[in-house]
Amino acid sequence: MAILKLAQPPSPARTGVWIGIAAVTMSFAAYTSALVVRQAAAPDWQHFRLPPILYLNTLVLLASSGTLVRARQSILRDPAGRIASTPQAVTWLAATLGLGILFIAGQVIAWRDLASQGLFLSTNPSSSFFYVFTGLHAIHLLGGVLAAGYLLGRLRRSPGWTNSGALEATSLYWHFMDLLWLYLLILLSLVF
Amino acid sequence: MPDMSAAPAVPSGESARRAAHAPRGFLRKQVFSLDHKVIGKQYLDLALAAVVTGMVLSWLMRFHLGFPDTAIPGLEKLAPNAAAGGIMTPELYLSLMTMHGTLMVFFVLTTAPFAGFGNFVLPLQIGAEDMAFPRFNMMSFWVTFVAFLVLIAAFFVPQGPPLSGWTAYAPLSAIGKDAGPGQGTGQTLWVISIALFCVGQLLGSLNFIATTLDLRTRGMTFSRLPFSTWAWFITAVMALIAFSVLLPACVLLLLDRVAGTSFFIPAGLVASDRLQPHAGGSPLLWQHLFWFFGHPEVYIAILPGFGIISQILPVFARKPLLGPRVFVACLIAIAFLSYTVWGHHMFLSGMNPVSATLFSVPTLIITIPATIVTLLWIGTVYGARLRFTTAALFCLGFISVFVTGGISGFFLAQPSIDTYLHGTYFVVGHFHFVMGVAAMFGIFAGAYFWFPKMYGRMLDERLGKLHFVLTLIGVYCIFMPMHWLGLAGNVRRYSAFTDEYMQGSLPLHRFITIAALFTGAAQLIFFFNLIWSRWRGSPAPANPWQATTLEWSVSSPPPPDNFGRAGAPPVSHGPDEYGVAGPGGDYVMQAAPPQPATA
Amino acid sequence: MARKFVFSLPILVLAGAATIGLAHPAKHAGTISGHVTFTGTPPKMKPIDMAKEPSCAKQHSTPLLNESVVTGPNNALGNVVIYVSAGDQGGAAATQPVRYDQKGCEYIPHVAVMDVGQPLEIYNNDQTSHNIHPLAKVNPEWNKSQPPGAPPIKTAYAKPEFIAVKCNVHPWMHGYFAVLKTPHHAVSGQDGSYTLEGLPPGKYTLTAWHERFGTQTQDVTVGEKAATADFVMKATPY
Amino acid sequence: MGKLFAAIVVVVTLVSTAVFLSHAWWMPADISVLGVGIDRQMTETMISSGVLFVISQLVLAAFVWRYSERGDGRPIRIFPGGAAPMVVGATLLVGAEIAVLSLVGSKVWGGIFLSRPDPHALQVDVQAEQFAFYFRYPGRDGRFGTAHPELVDDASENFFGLDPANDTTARDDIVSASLVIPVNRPVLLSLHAKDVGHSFYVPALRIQQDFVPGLVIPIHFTATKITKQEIVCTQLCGLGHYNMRAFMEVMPEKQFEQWLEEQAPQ
Repeated sequence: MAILKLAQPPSPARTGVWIGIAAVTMSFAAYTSALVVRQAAAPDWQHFRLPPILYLNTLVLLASSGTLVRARQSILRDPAGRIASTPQAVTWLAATLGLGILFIAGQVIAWRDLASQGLFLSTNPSSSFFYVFTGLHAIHLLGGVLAAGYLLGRLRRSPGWTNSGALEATSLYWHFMDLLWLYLLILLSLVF
Repeated sequence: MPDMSAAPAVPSGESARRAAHAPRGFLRKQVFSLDHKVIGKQYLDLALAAVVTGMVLSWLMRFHLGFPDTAIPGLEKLAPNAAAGGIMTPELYLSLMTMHGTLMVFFVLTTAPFAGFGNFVLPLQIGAEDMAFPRFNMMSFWVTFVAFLVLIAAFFVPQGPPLSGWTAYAPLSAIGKDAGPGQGTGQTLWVISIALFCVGQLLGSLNFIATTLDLRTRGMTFSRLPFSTWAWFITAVMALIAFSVLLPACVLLLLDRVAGTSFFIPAGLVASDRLQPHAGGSPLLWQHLFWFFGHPEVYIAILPGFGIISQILPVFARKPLLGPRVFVACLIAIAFLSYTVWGHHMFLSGMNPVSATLFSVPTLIITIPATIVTLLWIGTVYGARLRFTTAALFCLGFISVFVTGGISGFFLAQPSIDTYLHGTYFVVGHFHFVMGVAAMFGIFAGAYFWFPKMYGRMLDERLGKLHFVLTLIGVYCIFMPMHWLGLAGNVRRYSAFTDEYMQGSLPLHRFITIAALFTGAAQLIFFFNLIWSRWRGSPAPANPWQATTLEWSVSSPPPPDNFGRAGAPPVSHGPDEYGVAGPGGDYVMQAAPPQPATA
Repeated sequence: MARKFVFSLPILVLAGAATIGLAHPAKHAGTISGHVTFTGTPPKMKPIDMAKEPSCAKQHSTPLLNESVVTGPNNALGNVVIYVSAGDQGGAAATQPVRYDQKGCEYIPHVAVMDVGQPLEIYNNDQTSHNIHPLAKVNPEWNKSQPPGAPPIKTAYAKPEFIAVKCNVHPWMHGYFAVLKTPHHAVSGQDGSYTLEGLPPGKYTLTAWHERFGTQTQDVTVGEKAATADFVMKATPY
Repeated sequence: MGKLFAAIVVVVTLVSTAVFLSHAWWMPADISVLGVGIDRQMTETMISSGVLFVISQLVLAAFVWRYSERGDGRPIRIFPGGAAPMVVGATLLVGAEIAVLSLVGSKVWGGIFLSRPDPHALQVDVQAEQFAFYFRYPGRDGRFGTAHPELVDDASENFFGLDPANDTTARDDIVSASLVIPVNRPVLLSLHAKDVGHSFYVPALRIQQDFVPGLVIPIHFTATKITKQEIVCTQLCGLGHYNMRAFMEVMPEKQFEQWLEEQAPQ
């Protein structure tokens, strides 16, 4: 929260996202500890090769963070910290949105890949955790996609000055989803 | 400290102002309202519905324990399957017990003191126009409401509600119908309900934290924050962490039940002659996840009580709280320690005996801040000028029952004694005193104190005092004997006591039953008071108690936008400046101009 | 007409006819009778240790023997359900209830045979609470406690099935519901004998079912005089 | 009103304390070697926390009685020394109590759960299931047959899923519904659950231990008196939980050997 204290005018939206990030982090920590305990509980852990498309998806997600950064750079700001949209910003944001959806589509392909190998949710603790982790991340990212869509709509409709809360919040959350995915990828590639 | 006066400039804030200024029609005003005051009341009404249900369930259980062979009039109509001839079946008893625990812990002790009073009072106390995210706030309530409906729905499925207790230990809760009636659909509904509840409370705590951090009015520094707001803030942080762990636990349990995974179910289980198609899961994993939430949950239920008491006691003692900084420090210490003690619920669970001793140390240490807080309250009473309003009486009662319940914790915190008392009524007595009765006393104190602010009418004080006296005597008659039962080895969660060595305790059970019905009847006084005073009570002035915090500087009930377009006045005084020469008498409002020097 | 006759037979029922088969005689019809025996060595039935439930244990002067295999002299095999599995012209399902008792923590009878849709009444005669848990697969499964003094549980089954019945509170308590499409059925006594009555002349397929030793079938022709059909089950020691 | 409150608190405190002291409801007589330590621990805790209980309730009552608002404009008084004495007092007093209790207590606890079982202890395999306990003795060969969950068949009383057909060590295993043990001889139980969680509780032994499905949990003790006790389940396990029990018979060594002989399958 120290970061917040530095930020002058307090933006509840940004604070809220930080708190949300804390909650999501906590719950994924819980899932991780569950994984560790479960893996140690019985010798039935089955190792399998992660669907290669995951690495492509990772690049897609990283790219989406990049485009989001560009979107923020190309937005106009006034001293009061308010923002106004620009055509480039809209384009970059649209790109971010598209890449986000592409990522989720890629995850679906990864699941079908596993299913075709006969690895389903209940097949083995390892596959169970794989679906749980990737599925929950996809759901959380979907939230980010919705937020980005809402933001895009606002920027396109109102070219005037608006406050930056929604933009800051969305990009904060989006980058966090990015980091969370990197963490999950490392975790999965370590235990699978 | 940066200037925190900035009114919310985010869309949610604007929508809040819109909603607050121009509530369109009954639906937006009363049902799907974005106004924290309405949402707070909705939470309290939900808690009321839950507490009435939970209490009736406990009457049925107590009646069955006290008079096992007597048919309960009307029960056969309610449960023709499970109570043929009005005689309760064991599974009905256990499902009543499960629903009682779940309703009380989640839908009463979490919603009422935290989500209910917190929602109504916190923004007023910090001088905010509304919560930071009114839409999330509304969602928080409605998700919780749906969770409540899903839980109640378990009463109406063929095999009835689950019977695995509010802790839903796996694999009893995980393997489905083979574990017994109610473990099929009923248990599934339970898991879904609790998962939804987690979502609702996460949205709620997110709001509490953001609001307290960002929406405090000018001059409302943390050192001037009212103690109740402190407690709600700390509770929100705890809830955020606790429910983000319970939610995953519920998701995994649900998958074990419906998707055939094996997170909590080990291999080779044979239930009802059927080899269960699972392998490798760990029942202890559920216990760890659940109690990592479960123990903090105890403090989520009681900390708001701490805050409410520390807020109300000075008002009626007409003197400041003793050691305010120490008090807040203790709250934080308790909140922190509560995450290091969950293992004390698992001393006998077969986890490493060494870790049992490790868990028992923080469990005992957490009694130090708790003791300090209690002493602070008693020290606040010293040299006071006590005004015995009903709210004040419930504060004093809170201190008494909290001491009683806290001290029996000394026994259970020690593995070597827990090994004798673990599964007995001693535990039931302990947690009912410390988190049930104490938290309820906090709720009652808050209700008698803030009702005027909520509905613009006073609760009847004569009825209130009668209610208090009967309740205080009643709870001691119910829960103190449970410690004696426990010492005699009387096992809890039994629907009947067939074992010879327990026969000696049957008269005591009968006494408890009578006391419980008596105390339950006493609560009808409270319910009548609530309903009658809501419309017929004497009109309440803005500040009937001569209190200092901001909520008392606005009309009762407050206008939709709380402090009007101008926003809340700047704050230049502490939350409990009583016993000093002030304009209105022996107190200085927080919002009063800074001149008068505190005595 | 069979039904009218049934109504004139409550005495027989009250007398506690061990099998429903007796309750279906029809005039001018043939009977099938026979013996069920076993070959091989059946398992030694262990005495049941009821120490957990003294109120039941004290009702058995000598410990109750496990009833999953009941044998008699000269390899007679009891508790075998014999019923018409084919060739039955059908007949009205019996309407008088089948009585199933829990007494001394024992199911009486061990195998209760009933027609599809025939009322079933389950009584608890003990001082302890039982839970009746018929492990049905075709029919809906239920599991319900019956405290001492509670009224009988009244139910019926809609589909034919052999349903294992257990009491979780007393793990040794096991029995069977045999729900059959035909009114022509019998259960062999400890002497292995059984009788099917009221069968119009014709060709029938009989099936014999035992909870441990499986099923056997044979064809029988009923003429004017009584037909006989013996069954020999293959017993295994474990 | 304040005086009434004070009176109620005082009465409640004194009556409760009296009942605790009277031992009208108390632990049954201890029959185990380790129970002594637990009882001492219980007594010490009872005294120390009892004193805290009585003092704090009476002080609260006294203050409430004394400091109700009167007509006089008597000024309020702050507790001498402010919060400091509270903090110091609580920390020292409770801290000391905690230190003592956990030091002594962890010794007692260790004595039960961290001590090694006697190598010559009588070994009994305990299975908890809905809703009964079954106890298995290794029989003449002194070895337990292997349990196969898929072979479990209550109907033919194969509660442990033994395979006497192929597993010779299983043929002489003795399965009993009661726990029969010799007096003054260490006993080592290994607890495992067949379906859901259960617990093993014999108040007179001062021992309570959960059965956790998937785990085999050892617990050992020595009974010192010839007696018959009830074993009850204290972990919610389903509809028959209240009726899940067995009997523990402690008998002289000779009688026990004789009992084993009688039980041995022919």
